[in-house]
Amino acid sequence: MMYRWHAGYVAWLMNRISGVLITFYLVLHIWVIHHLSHGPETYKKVMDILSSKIFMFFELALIGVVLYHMMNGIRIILVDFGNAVWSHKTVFWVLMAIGIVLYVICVWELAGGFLGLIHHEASAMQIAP
Amino acid sequence: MKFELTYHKHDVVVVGAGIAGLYAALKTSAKVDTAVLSKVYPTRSHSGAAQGGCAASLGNMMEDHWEWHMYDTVRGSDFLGDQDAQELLVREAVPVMYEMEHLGVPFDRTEQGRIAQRPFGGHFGNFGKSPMMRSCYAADRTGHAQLHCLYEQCVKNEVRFYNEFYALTLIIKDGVCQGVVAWDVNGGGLHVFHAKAVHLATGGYGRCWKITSNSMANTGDGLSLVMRQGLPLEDMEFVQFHPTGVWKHGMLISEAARGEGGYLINDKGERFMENYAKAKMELAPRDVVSRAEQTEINEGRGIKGQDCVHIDLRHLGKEKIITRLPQVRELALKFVGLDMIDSPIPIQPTAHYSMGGIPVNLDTQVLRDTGKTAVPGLYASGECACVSVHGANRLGTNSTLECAVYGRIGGIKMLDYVCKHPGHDDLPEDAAEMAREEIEHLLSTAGTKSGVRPVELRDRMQETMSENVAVFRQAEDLKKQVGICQDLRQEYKKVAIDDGGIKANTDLIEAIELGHMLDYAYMIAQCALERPECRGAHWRTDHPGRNDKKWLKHTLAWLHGDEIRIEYKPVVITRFQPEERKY
Amino acid sequence: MMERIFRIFRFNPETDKEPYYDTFTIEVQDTWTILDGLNAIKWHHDGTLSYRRSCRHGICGSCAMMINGKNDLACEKQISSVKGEITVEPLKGFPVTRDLMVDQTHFFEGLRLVKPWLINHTAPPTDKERLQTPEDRKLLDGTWECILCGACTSSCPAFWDNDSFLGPAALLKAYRYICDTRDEGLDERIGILDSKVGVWRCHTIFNCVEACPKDLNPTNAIVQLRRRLIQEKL
Amino acid sequence: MRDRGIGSGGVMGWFFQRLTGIVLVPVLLVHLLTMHRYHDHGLAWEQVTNLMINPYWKALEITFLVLALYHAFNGLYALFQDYVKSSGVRLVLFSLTVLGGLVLFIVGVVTVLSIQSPGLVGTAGKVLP
Repeated sequence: MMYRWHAGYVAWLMNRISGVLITFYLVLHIWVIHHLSHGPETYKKVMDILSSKIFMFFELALIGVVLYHMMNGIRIILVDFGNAVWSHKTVFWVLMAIGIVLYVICVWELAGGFLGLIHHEASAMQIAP
Repeated sequence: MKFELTYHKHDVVVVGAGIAGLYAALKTSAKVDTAVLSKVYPTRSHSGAAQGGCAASLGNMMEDHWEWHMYDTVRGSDFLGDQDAQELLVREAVPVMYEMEHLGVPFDRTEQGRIAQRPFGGHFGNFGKSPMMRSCYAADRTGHAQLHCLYEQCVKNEVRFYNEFYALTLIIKDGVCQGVVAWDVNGGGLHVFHAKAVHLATGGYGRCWKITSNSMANTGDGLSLVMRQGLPLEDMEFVQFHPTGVWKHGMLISEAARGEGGYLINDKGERFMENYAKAKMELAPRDVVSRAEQTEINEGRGIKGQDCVHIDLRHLGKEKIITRLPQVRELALKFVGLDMIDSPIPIQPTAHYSMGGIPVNLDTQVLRDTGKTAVPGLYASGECACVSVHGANRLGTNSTLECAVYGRIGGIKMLDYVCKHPGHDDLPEDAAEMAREEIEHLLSTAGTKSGVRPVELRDRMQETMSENVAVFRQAEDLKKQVGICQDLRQEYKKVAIDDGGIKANTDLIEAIELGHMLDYAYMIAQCALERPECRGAHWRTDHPGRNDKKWLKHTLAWLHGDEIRIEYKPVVITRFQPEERKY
Repeated sequence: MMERIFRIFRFNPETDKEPYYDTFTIEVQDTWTILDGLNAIKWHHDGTLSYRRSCRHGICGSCAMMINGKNDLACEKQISSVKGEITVEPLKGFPVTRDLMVDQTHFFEGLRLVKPWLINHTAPPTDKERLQTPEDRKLLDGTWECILCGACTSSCPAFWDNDSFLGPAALLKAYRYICDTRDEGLDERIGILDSKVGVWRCHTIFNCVEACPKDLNPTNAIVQLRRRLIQEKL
Repeated sequence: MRDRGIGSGGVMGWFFQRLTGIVLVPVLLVHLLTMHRYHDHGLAWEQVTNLMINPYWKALEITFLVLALYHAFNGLYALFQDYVKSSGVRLVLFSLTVLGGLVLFIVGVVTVLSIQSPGLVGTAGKVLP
């Protein structure tokens, strides 16, 4: 059963779906990473499967889903603790726009580095606290 | 025919769940088992449509006294009101308004935090001299606020609600009321409610007219219930036509619109009230303003020659319209597509309020004759009753006040009565017979294409009533209308409905309602014919002027078969002697 | 005058196994509302059509129904504002008693649970009103105007999924009292508001805001209630 | 109709869902930007282990694990509350969610803690002393 399409309903529905997808991924992810403790060989084997084209596509999609869930989460927080209960639709579209920008940045950065900052092990270290 | 018969026993049964009925139920439910029957869900009652406010001489804005309020009410009623009842009304108004505030009604407030009040037509200070702010209000949804508050208080008191139960007959045995028989609209089936006291609060009878502000449920069923028990009705000829009904639709633009300073304008752009009530202008009582409008229309000064004039609020400014009259603005936007902020709204007089009704005494007990004989166990209050506080014309904001004050008194008096009568008397064997016959007869006509459809009769009744028994009346038209009503009542015997079902059969209910309306429409026309004078809302063009010598008296009318018998009873005059009514 | 087509949901529990849609083509006037159309159908075409109606100007809440997929008051919705065929259906989420009539017993029962009456433990002043500043009174705006038509609760997915959920209308009513400065009943209402059927079931979908024919914002009421509960609980 | 008004209705669940949501935003972004560089067939075992040997990273990853698991499984349970009519089945599902969450938590913690030394083989030497 549904009432009608509008930002609030779409946001909620997609939030549920994305949440379930991410949960599935999380389970999978913990299982995969678990191979770290089995030493480099096992890990490499698993990683080789996961770095195939199809899984890369999934990873790209995953980032989108996670970003959506995150952006809508911010909207929910703004509704619950801010003033967005009066302007939830505008807030939704603004956050979606920000989300798209973030998605592009993330994909760019993760895929090969950003602003010429070619991926290097060191670059990962620089982020470390 | 297969439907069930169910018996219920309660101490008090209230029929009708508007402000009056709920207030009565609230008072009795504090101590005794109380049931409320209503043909709509309680919050759907027409009290909720009351917009402008509720009068009480609180004096929160300026000096005010109950005597001033009483004088306005007496004068507004064109001296036909019973002054003992009017005094009780205005004196009780003050504590009742405080009680309603204590119950939680969200009244607007003054800077000091007191209940805010605003001016309204017919209300003045110092015995008719200066303008007065007397109407306590909650924006322009005062009735809504009061109705919901009372409903919620009744829920708190665990009143037993029978929603969408339609009362069909009263049970009166040896002159004492024993209960009421009702039809369960949703489930189907007859229900006999055995009670020590029955309180009727079924609302007014504006639905007899084509253009009316009344809700579709306002078919005045309580009046017929009483009338069919061989009991009289009082002052049925007095029906108020409200000056500001939305053109063609009839629903109300609150008098608050004039209270806040709206102008009435004719086709020439004149504020025509100057010619009718120079001193009070638009704030003159409703009957005066309605006649002024109708005269303008009749004399061809309606907007573009049509049957409407304009109400103009543009000079009030956006801010005031939005904060004080939000609902009125919304109404105009939705029904005529015009925004009051930048456009005048076409209006016309609309049948609005029934001054007459079931005669009751100050304890709200139903009376059976011109004297003081009451029917034990039977009470009535609100618009369906005529304790006669409004006489020949009601003042704005006195209606919800009457409902609250007399509903409350009714509750208190019933509680007394019930406490003195520990047991239920026996019900008559055939308590539900009359109701069963009516239902079975109508259901049996379902699908017989030969009969008359209720809508034909209803349309004819409403159209002819609007034509012949309206703002201006004359003997010729009224005689014609009496004849039409007699014919319609005969034709009603041949009425046939479409729906033979038991459950949620609204076709059946509409047909029964029509039967009720035809009975008292006949009475209204007859009573109007038999009062050859101009008093308040009853204006006989063929008999100009008020005739206190002969007609300062209440009409009581009985329906015997097809005949109407009329008797009269004197008006109670205590403080104010009749004088000429000038505004 | 022009012709319009009404497609109306029909169901009579006495005779029908399944609901169906009935189509009527009628002449309408340009000032007519959907309710005028329904009346014309009932009075001149098919008297068995059942629906609720009373005040005709959007204050009683009787005629809430779904018109072309949107909850509205039939008496306020102008026919001219609807394009093409007009589909009229009963409110979703409530059991249909017949045609466009739904059973709202449960809806009103939910209302009772939030104790919708002023709770104040100090006796009011005699012969005087309780004082309330205009600013405090203003807090009630947007809450007390609710006409209990049920359009919001009927549009709420959380209510469809769990009809024990109090729903937006009852929660708006609860907020109407809780934000009233004269009221001291938060403690008494906290049990039901904080319960499994209370404010936490709302997923801020905003269907209720979309559905409300009086342009109220029940979601805001729920959000405000949650803030009050969080303050109380944590 | 389900039972009404029995037991607490989930103020904690609701509140922590929002709280974990807020904290997850930065934590997740850091996690994503460091751990999910997939341009080069995923992060090599050495790279991961080099990061993970740092106790701060460990703490961050465990925090992430806890927050994500709570948020995901609490969200899942919210779905069950909506869509599962029978309270018995809901109870079973609740137990399963809690159990599943715990198992994944243990697996995750074991994985993170098991990395005790940097990957000494291959490219790692280039980076770390």
